Amino acid sequence: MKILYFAWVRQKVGLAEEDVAPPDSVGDVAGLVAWLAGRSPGHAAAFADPRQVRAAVNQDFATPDQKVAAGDEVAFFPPVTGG
Amino acid sequence: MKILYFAWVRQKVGLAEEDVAPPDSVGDVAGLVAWLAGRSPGHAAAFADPRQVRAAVNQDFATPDQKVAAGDEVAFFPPVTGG
Amino acid sequence: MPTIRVQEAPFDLGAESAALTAGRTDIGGLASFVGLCRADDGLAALVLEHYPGMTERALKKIADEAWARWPLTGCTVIHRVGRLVPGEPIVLVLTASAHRAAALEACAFLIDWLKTSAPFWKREEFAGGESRWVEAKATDDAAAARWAKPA
Amino acid sequence: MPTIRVQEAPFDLGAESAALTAGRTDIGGLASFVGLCRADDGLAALVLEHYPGMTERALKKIADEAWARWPLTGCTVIHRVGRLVPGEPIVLVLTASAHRAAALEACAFLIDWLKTSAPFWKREEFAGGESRWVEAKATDDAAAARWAKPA
Repeated sequence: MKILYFAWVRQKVGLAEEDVAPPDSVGDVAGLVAWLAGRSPGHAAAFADPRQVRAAVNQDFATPDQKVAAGDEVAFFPPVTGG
Repeated sequence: MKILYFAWVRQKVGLAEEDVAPPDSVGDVAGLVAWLAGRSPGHAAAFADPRQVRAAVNQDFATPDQKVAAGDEVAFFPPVTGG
Repeated sequence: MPTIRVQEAPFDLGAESAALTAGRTDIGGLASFVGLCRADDGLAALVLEHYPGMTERALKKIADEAWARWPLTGCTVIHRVGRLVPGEPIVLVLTASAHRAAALEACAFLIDWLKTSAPFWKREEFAGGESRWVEAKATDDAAAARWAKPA
Repeated sequence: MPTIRVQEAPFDLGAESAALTAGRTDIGGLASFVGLCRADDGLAALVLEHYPGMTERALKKIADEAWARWPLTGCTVIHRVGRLVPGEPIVLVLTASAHRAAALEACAFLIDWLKTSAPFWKREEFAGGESRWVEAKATDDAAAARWAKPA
């Protein structure tokens, strides 16, 4: 599973992207967040308040209950500020 | 008093402008319209339905009860269609 | 202060936008509207007539009202007159502001209001030689009326 | 079909407008919005980050929705990324239609929706070397929400 980070989520994690293989117990975005938060102090800081972090699965905005599986591209980022 | 005509009002009257000296009994736009309508068949045709004609006195939109006097510039035209 | 022009010559949207923003760093949004001549029903040309003097006064009055109602940093209104063929631009409204809502609203206000309150008259010329004056539209009055301030 | 671009290079409002209208006689109104970088509070630069792939998809989805909701004859959305200094243009929305209301409404819809639904993130750099990520605004959510269709 390919994970991408953007903006301050990227800065806190310290990585723009990484390939991960979460255990089978990780089945949705919320579960993935909890699992990623345990990978490093940077990850923990990025996901300290999950309400501040938005997600996309395979380049579509996703809610915490969205299913994730091996092969997916999952991105985490702050609320968008374009325009 | 200087009278200006625009668009189809001008075409029906057959003049773009004229100088007129209405009698003292003509005191407002409505009175002026009634008096002008008697000047020629073209004037009569232009003012046949006064509701179709708009007026301006000294370059400000005017209502039928607007006062007019010697020295004023009075214009008659259809509802505007700019933009 | 708004810029108002009534002219036969075409206008250049890019140049007019650049003129409003050149050297400035306080503009967050620039909205524009360009009205163009359509070739509806075999239209060959539009001939636009105006009331020299009053037309410029009316445009200035409308632009001054937009300037007073929204916090604009720039406003340009250019309206062409004379004979225009399909595809040619007729009118330009350009508004700049620190924030996008003010620029967008003032731009919509100006074009709606121009349609009903600026002394211009359009005559349509058709390929067959026929010609007719465009009639004012009730929908334009309604569009302008939505900007009336509550009493 | 809408034209979507995400690029570092500046864009040219005049050229993009000309591209939408060239050779056409069915366009009555062309509306545009340009968002620019303001020098608020000693801002030295905005750095815009995006999500390559998803950002283009999101822009296309928003533009396709505008295309479906209004009878547009042309629609261009260009959003810049990278480092922009105050006074530089950030985003362009351009909409063309036979009638002005459709062009104006679609343009406002697109810029409101871009603010809340397109994956871009802005970091502000200040003269003193300080830097901070721009936070999303509740007012932007409200502006986008007014375009939600009734259920």
